Amino acid sequence: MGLVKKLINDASDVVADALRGIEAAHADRLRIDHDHQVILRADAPRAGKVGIVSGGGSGHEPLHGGFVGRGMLDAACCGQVFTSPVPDQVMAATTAVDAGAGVLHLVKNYTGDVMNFEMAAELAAAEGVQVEAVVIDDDVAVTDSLYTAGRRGVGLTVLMEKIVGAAAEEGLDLAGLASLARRVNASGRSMGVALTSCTVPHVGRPTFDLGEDELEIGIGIHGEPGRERRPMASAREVAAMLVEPVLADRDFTGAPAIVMLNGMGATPLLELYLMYGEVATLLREAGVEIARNLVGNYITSLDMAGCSLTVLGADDDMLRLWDAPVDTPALRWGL
Amino acid sequence: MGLVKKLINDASDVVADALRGIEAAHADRLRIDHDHQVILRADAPRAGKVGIVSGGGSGHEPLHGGFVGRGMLDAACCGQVFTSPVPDQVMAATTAVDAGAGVLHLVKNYTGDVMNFEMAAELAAAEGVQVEAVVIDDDVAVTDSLYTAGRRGVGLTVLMEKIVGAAAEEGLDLAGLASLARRVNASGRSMGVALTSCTVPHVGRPTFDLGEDELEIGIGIHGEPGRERRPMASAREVAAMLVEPVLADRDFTGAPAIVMLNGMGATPLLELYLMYGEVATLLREAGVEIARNLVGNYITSLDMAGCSLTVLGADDDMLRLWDAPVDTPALRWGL
Amino acid sequence: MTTVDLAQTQAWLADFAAAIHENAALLTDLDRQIGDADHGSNMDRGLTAVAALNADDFADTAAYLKKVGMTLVSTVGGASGPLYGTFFLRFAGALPAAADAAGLGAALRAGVEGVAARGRAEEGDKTMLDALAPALRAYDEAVGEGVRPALEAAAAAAATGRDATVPLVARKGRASYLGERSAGHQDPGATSATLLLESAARNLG
Amino acid sequence: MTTVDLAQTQAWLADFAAAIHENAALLTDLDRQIGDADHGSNMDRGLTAVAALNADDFADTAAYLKKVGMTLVSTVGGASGPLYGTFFLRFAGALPAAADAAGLGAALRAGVEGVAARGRAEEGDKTMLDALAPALRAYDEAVGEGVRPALEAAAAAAATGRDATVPLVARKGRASYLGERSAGHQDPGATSATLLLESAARNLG
Ligand SMILES: Nc1ncnc2c1ncn2[C@@H]1O[C@H](COP(=O)(O)OP(=O)(O)O)[C@@H](O)[C@H]1O
Ligand SMILES: Nc1ncnc2c1ncn2[C@@H]1O[C@H](COP(=O)(O)OP(=O)(O)O)[C@@H](O)[C@H]1O
Ligand SMILES: [Mg+2]
Ligand SMILES: [Mg+2]
Ligand SMILES: [Mg+2]
Ligand SMILES: [Mg+2]
Repeated sequence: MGLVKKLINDASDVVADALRGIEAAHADRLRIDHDHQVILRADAPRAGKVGIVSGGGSGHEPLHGGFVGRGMLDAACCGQVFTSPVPDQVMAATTAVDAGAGVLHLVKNYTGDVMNFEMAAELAAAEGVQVEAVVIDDDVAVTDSLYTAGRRGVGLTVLMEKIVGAAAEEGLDLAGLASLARRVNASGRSMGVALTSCTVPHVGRPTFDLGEDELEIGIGIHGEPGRERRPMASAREVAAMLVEPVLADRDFTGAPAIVMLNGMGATPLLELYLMYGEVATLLREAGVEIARNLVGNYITSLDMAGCSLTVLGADDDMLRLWDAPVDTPALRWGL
Repeated sequence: MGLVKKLINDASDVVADALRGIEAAHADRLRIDHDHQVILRADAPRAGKVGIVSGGGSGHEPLHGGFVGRGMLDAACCGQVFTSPVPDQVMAATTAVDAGAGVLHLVKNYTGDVMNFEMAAELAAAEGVQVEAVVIDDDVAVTDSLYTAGRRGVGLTVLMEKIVGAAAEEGLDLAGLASLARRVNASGRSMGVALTSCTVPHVGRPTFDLGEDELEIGIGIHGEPGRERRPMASAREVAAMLVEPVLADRDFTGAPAIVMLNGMGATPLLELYLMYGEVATLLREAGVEIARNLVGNYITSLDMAGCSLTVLGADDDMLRLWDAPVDTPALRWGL
Repeated sequence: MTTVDLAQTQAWLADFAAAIHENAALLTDLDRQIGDADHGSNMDRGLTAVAALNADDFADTAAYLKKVGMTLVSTVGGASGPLYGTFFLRFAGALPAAADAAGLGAALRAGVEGVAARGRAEEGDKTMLDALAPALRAYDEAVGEGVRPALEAAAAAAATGRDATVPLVARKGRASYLGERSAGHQDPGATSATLLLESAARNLG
Repeated sequence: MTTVDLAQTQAWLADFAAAIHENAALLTDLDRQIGDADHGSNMDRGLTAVAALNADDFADTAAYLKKVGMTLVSTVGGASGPLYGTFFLRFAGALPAAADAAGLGAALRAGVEGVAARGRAEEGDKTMLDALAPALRAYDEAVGEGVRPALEAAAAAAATGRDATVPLVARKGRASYLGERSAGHQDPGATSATLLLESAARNLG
């Protein structure tokens, strides 16, 4: 195999090299633990504040590293591309941000992520750090059951990190944050669609092949095939494929909603806004009141073309926390 | 031809449909003139303030519409995909934002853009609106000469809109803004590289074909072929292909620089940060002091994979204006 | 003596619109090779709008052609919008009432000079001027033979000029960014300009 | 009576590391079909780190294997890191000094049960357990014949279990997201687990 067609050096060094770039770009606000591949708020740990730690495989940028900063995460653990971080990384992040008030782990529901975070939490507890973990599983494409790995954690992670991060910044304690996070998880749902797969640097070819006239419905964020293949359709039809299963899974009428239309990495913003227009129309027709929205690339799958929809039924508390100041590389407002 | 593999409805409606999405997403801050396909600050015109208008073909999002807002543009004219807006659009934008203090047109140097803005300026002048135009031509990939169309306007446009927009917000007058814009243009240079071309919705196939082991060096932002085709190379080598021609064209030592590493649309942020790390190292080695930076998709070429480097030799005034508050969909800080 | 009337003029534009629509994919493909792949869709959008104009709404040929020019300016965009728009605006401005071959020649000259002035291009720059300028010279040489023969000569010269753009290195327009790599490709604007003159030769006089 | 010593154990891991490296592309390709295309690179990264351990640095086989487990936990990541890590940590914890076939069997049981506990999976879920669980049963049946024959039986059972994952619909791990579409593909983890037992059968006893 020749050089894979990516702006990288060696496929094994992608994460290490990117962390050097992130450091060069954001030295004013972030600190990088290169040994453990952890991105930290430059001012962590913050006295009295619960530390919010997330992380997962790399390749979903700006998630999670782009959300480290005031009002959101204290640290992000960067696994190899699409590979959960190891417990050492999570442990390093956890001890680095603990100021005595404990640490909340926000974990996307993947077997690997859950196990690695669990092992780290055991290690941290052994060192006297109070740790709580909340698992995010918002993907309605996956049938949930007692006998399976359950639903994936996808787009809701972004909204979760914003809302819980704001509450931590306000001084909420560990138990309160964990219960807020569980409420957010219970109130959010997502659904994604791909026009292409993505190419993992180590592999050098797309994870799955899709015909010129095919869509992959119900994809996650790791380039894995989705639940179903359908013929290519118009934006309006694709919007319905996203909106319907989300609304079928939970009633979003009667409370204001926070809606994210997220790009998977290679979809032009022009198309994302166009899709948002279609999705917003369908949601409104179904009686959903969109109180806030976010359109752009927030949780990606390398160079996958496609998008995902996340809807969160928000209470006043969540809306207020959503609007609260945030100052990170990828999300910034209300300062 | 079947459905082109994009999240769109009809290829002819892409811009109109996307504008509806932009309106749905940003009704709190933007106003859309759908007849003329113009994106306006909701609070335009602002008494006493010079109006800053830019625009061009669509397909470069977030440029220009994503930069409309406080501290940046008052209006953006959205042409069809990769097609300069027509004079009627520019005229509508110009009259809508004029509050008596005049209007500055920021025009990327493309024959079509220059002619259409010129015609609009003539029309506006005939209606008593004072208009100045500054043409941006920062692309070092193109040999400049008296006998050619000259250099393209590319990445510097983003920096220009930020800096000039901040000065307009501060109350600088039309002549002062035009002279500031010309200083910025004289001090900035860009260079781009593509790993793939892009697919125009109407066309349904990539504008150019590139082998799996080839790079296109010196590309613009319209999917057009570049100056040269080279074998695929590592990020480190590609960084040198961008940095060297920029530094060969202008001396950037001795003054602080604002550096943008921009994604062309389909390049993962992970790779952009990795490239920024390489570029920053080379610039520092060459004696360039990077005072500010911007890494991300700011001026794109639909779904092209690749990136561009822009370096602006900044004076204190430009740095201060760079840091000034900006509140737009795509750029937000210092509020 | 044949003169150019409003009905003929509208037929010319209708024929040109049809020719552009038929050749839109070709024009875009030529533009894809050395430009940004939109010349066909740009022109097609503009000429569709022009074809929708009703000649009965206009007092005379010049008024109609002026509206054609304004319509192109307002709908085509890109480089070709102002250039074709200017062509028709200047053409209309110079067209005498009941124009004979000489009158039509004066209008054609004004149109072509308008394109050159607006685009600041010269022959040999690999633009639509490489079809328009030789067409104007051929027209002038044949003007004594009447409108139709002169236009036929002009169309033939335009086609020759269009073909001659292939080896040229572009100095104006988007293709100029390619430098030497622009050689070996036919200019899209010279191609559409040839269609314009061919339609004229089929409908005027 | 054959017992398992430190040198043999290190040879086992070295052989496993080599087998993983050779099969990394295959493992990743299996994972590409029903997962996220990283099982080969994950395991290869981890076993490369394991192969770099020096057995001389350890007091006994159990200490060495504990370090192997910790190394895998710290370098592999994903689902397979904690699972393989747990396998070796539990295996090491249950391994008697100078283990004979029965002692090795006890260690193997502890390892396999550790994987099941950590992953909360059962046989038939289309995971590495579908190779490990039948291997353990086969080992126990053949344990009277000594280490080498018991491991050979275990490796053969693992291979059969691995092959039997093909028609299964996954209920655990990343492949479970595919639902019915996961059927028809061989599980990557069952494939690497079979390599583990084949290496054991080549080196222990
Ligand atoms: N300066 C110029 N003078 C004359 N014709 C020009 C000039 N620049 C471009 N053209 C013509 O315009 C054509 C391209 O038109 P089009 O593709 O519609 O616009 P754009 O280049 O803005 O995408 C070129 O093929 C060329 O013939
Ligand atoms: N809950 C589980 N129990 C046992 N084995 C599992 C479980 N989940 C996944 N596996 C195994 O892990 C393998 C995938 O490993 P790997 O690709 O390295 O991790 P990831 O799935 O996190 O990308 C699967 O093929 C399966 O055999
Ligand atoms: Mg993985
Ligand atoms: Mg164009
Ligand atoms: Mg063009
Ligand atoms: Mg995997």
